[in-house]
Amino acid sequence: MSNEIKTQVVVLGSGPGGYSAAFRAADLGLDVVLVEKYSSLGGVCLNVGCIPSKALLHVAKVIDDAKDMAAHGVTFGQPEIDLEKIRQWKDKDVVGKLTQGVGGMAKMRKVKVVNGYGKFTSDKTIEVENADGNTTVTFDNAIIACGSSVVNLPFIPEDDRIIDSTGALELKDVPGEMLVLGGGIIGLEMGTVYSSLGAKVSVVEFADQLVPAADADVVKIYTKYNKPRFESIMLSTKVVAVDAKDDGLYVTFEGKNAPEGQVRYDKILVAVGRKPNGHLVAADKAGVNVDERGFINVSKEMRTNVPHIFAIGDVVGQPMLAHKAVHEAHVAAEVISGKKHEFDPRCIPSIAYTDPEIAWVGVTESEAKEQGLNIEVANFPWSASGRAIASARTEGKTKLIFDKESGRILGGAIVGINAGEMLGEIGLAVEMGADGEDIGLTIHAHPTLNESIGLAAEVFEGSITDLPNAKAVKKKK
Amino acid sequence: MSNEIKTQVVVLGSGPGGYSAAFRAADLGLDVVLVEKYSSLGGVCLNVGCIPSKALLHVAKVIDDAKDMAAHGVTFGQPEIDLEKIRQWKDKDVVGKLTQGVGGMAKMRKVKVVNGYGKFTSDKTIEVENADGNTTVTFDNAIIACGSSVVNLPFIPEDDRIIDSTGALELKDVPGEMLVLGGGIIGLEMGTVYSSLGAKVSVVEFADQLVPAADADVVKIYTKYNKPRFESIMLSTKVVAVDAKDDGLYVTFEGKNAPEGQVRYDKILVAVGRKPNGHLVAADKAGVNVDERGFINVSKEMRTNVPHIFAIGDVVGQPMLAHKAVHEAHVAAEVISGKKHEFDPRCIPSIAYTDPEIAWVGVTESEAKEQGLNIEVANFPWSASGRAIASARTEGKTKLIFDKESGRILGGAIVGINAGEMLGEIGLAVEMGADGEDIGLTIHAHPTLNESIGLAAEVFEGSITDLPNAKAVKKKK
Amino acid sequence: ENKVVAKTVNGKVLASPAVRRVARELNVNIHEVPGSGKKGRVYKEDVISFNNNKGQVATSVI
Ligand SMILES: Cc1cc2nc3c(=O)[nH]c(=O)nc-3n(C[C@H](O)[C@H](O)[C@H](O)COP(=O)(O)OP(=O)(O)OC[C@H]3O[C@@H](n4cnc5c(N)ncnc54)[C@H](O)[C@@H]3O)c2cc1C
Ligand SMILES: Cc1cc2nc3c(=O)[nH]c(=O)nc-3n(C[C@H](O)[C@H](O)[C@H](O)COP(=O)(O)OP(=O)(O)OC[C@H]3O[C@@H](n4cnc5c(N)ncnc54)[C@H](O)[C@@H]3O)c2cc1C
Repeated sequence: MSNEIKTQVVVLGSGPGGYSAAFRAADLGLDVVLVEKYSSLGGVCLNVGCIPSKALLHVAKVIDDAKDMAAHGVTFGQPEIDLEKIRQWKDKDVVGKLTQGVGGMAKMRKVKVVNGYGKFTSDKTIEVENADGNTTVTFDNAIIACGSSVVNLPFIPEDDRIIDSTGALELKDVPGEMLVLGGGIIGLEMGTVYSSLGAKVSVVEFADQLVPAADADVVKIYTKYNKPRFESIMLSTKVVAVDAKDDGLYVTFEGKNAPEGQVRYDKILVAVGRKPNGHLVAADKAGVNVDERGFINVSKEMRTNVPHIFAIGDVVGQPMLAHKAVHEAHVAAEVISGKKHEFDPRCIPSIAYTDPEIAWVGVTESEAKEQGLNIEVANFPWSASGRAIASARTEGKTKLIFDKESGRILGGAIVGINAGEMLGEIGLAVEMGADGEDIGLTIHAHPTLNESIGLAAEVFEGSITDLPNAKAVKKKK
Repeated sequence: MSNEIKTQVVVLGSGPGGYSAAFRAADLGLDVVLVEKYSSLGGVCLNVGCIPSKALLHVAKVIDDAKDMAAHGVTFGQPEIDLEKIRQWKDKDVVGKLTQGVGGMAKMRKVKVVNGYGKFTSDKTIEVENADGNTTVTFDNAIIACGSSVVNLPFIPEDDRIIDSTGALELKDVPGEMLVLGGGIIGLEMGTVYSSLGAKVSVVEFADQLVPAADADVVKIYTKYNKPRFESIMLSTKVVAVDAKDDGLYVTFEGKNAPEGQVRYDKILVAVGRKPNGHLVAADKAGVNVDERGFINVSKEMRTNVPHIFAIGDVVGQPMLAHKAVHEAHVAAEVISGKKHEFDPRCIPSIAYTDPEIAWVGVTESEAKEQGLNIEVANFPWSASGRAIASARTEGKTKLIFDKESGRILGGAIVGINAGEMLGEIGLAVEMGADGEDIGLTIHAHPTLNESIGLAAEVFEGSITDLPNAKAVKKKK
Repeated sequence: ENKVVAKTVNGKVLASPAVRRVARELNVNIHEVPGSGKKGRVYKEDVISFNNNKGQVATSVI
């Protein structure tokens, strides 16, 4: 059987980029077809990314908080962990609820979902392959939102015990000894989940710090706090061989902190990055350029080199984050509908939902140095935060980065519990071009963790009273 | 023994208002004396207010979260609760740490602390009474920061089992049946603590909703979620008599939801408000006007009717909140030092640190109606928030209030876990005069709770794709 | 990502996202708009009045 559909807009891929573009276009009055190879909408983020990882991290957090409370007078016994029940909750109540929600909203908006694998056959047509037959979609405009896939390392054998993030999220079991290969956000998030559930987790990272994109001073606080969590954190080290034997995975390391000989693990999580799917949609048939790595280059309007074909999300470049995809999606849909719009944010936030969280937005200190910016950094250590003290979590800090001359905020980073929830204010401040004084004079509620943003601004302004004030007037006498 | 001190600035009271004023004045180069009747600095907030209450609420939260987790696959046994250990943590590690920090910073800044009860003897002198002898402080400028005290109800007998917030924070025991008299922030916070620790708590409130200052729709979500927490919530009801018998406190109610006859409780927490301490410092000797209720009226520069005498904090008016006191404190100190400054915020945030939290800042919907403002309300229900779903806490919502004509944000309210941490962004938005579009185009990290602020702004703008969009273009065909 | 960062730092224009968007909609180069706010902050009204006067000042933008 073969179907033919004509539409104003076809969207290839139903991740956060794809469904947001489809919905926005539909809401702007356009006819929209959404092509997705999986029956469940929502892409990586909803099915095997952002959402299930946060559900498991929530479980981990409650286990850790309960354990910590013993020091302050409330002692819980060892919890009984029912993996099957956790999985069901994650799959049905969390992921299922959200993907069904997206499906329901597609119907409501009369977005036609075509299931199957889509490939361009010309600059006006996409062929969608499906077991039940193919569908040819003829379009006026297309939005490519095909996302990204896990990077595999060639020298690592295929083995059930070697998993990627998707495998880790399946939570088949809690291994005894586990190696996380890659100390970026995804590796650390999954390492957190498995260690809280009882696995002995080691992390190996090629760079000389975890979460290399974040500032060293911020990450250092995370790393120090998490010494007890991990069996070992091997920085400046890489895995060079994995020998899969019956009794375990034998790993050979190389580098600064490489252990001697082979080390045995029960499970290995490979979390070394993601690669764009640009090469997998036959973009050449439509004349759309895809670079070597698989990225599709776009303008600020999200147009590819073919003006009526747009691309958004992970496939157009870093940072590969859901919220970037959504905002790009809105731009693409609005431009197609005839609105003037551009993707032109001053900043895009990043969060590692670890414990403590590491969160940053705007310029980092190391980026500022690379770019030769004249900045001033203001820190508020959470050891002086009433709320952090009352939560027995004083390891955190709030760091703001200001343009020295204008006093304008350029970025900020927070490490600490709930850090990610506080980025909204810093992001808004950067977008609005707020001064240190604008932030410092905004009354923040006491006692909160977010007041540390106001207090860091006061450190910059020299009006801080909750810390010694380095900018105090020197008294004469 | 009698001492004499001359100083440029004397500050009466060492609460958040007092110590912040003293430190700011010192940092601006002034000689400062800080008078405090207790040996521990920090006032109500650090010793018997904001801080110890949040420590106990942290304990409550961990207990509740652990219990909730059973539904998702992690079952903890009944926790062992060691009240003595909780108290020690709260008193030493939390309150002690902070008050010592304030004491240390006073030394560092060469602020002279005089312990004892201070009263004006003229508009140039304060007499401080102390067991070791009196001190006369002669000042150029004074800042009155004498705070507020608990309101007692005349018809309630004196009895060990009838406590105020200070008594509740002492956590002497966990009663069987407890009545919280007053469903405002403090009553509900303490009610949360005691119910999580195992007491059967009932709440009686004279108004027709809990937390009367917040919008009804927001509070309703809290009240509904907390039905199982409380034995009963009696709104539009008041206590008219308490009969203290050997076997319990017998309470008579009157009003819409009053139970028949007397009801027996083991403990009663009276949390019906606070009154300013303006009448307790002999302000008349300095010529400073104090109103009937005990408030001292001040200008935007925080000056009383006597130009070189300032007042700040709870004693100058509502809202009686620590962060208001601190910002007023900075203004008073800066004005004394010769800077032009005024206390002129567009908004002051309020938070009930309950579970879920109730948080609001700027104009509420009911205030807007009273003032006849032309507003539009945009809600983002957390049932559509990925992070809320992944935390199994979807009861919340984020509500933003915009000026309909200009699109400018006037205020917002959030009910939900961590709500208080998100007010910073809304407060900054109000202060910066941000539009809905400014907030909606600011990229918020996914999946966070705070992205609900961006999403609510998109609801207002009509660009939302994570919910059905009421402002979508109606299709023709 | 670098493009975004460079914009933050080099862009001398102090304008919020909504103002930047209005400028785009009106085909106004926001770098040419004099800001009436503190430190030269550009408000929506600045962009709109610049646009209204544009007919006389410049004929083609972009
Ligand atoms: C474990 C993990 C955790 C993460 N956590 C976060 C986080 O907390 N926050 C965050 O912002 N980001 C997170 N990410 C990244 C986030 O998932 C991505 O940035 C986001 O999903 C990108 O959205 P997208 O729309 O570009 O593409 P994707 O979500 O990758 O969706 C692409 C969709 O297109 C479909 N598709 C592709 N090609 C075709 C085709 N030819 N025909 C039909 N269908 C096709 C795919 O099946 C898929 O459904 C995480 C990723 C992982 C792996
Ligand atoms: C249980 C509880 C919880 C609270 N939670 C919060 C919260 O979460 N967030 C928030 O913002 N607010 C909270 N508050 C309110 C907050 O504590 C007050 O708003 C704040 O403490 C006011 O600060 P202040 O400096 O005006 O005075 P106070 O903190 O009341 O301090 C006044 C100080 O002056 C001293 N003093 C008074 N008169 C004299 C005198 N004549 N001589 C010498 N010393 C004198 C007193 O001993 C006291 O130390 C809470 C209050 C309570 C009771």
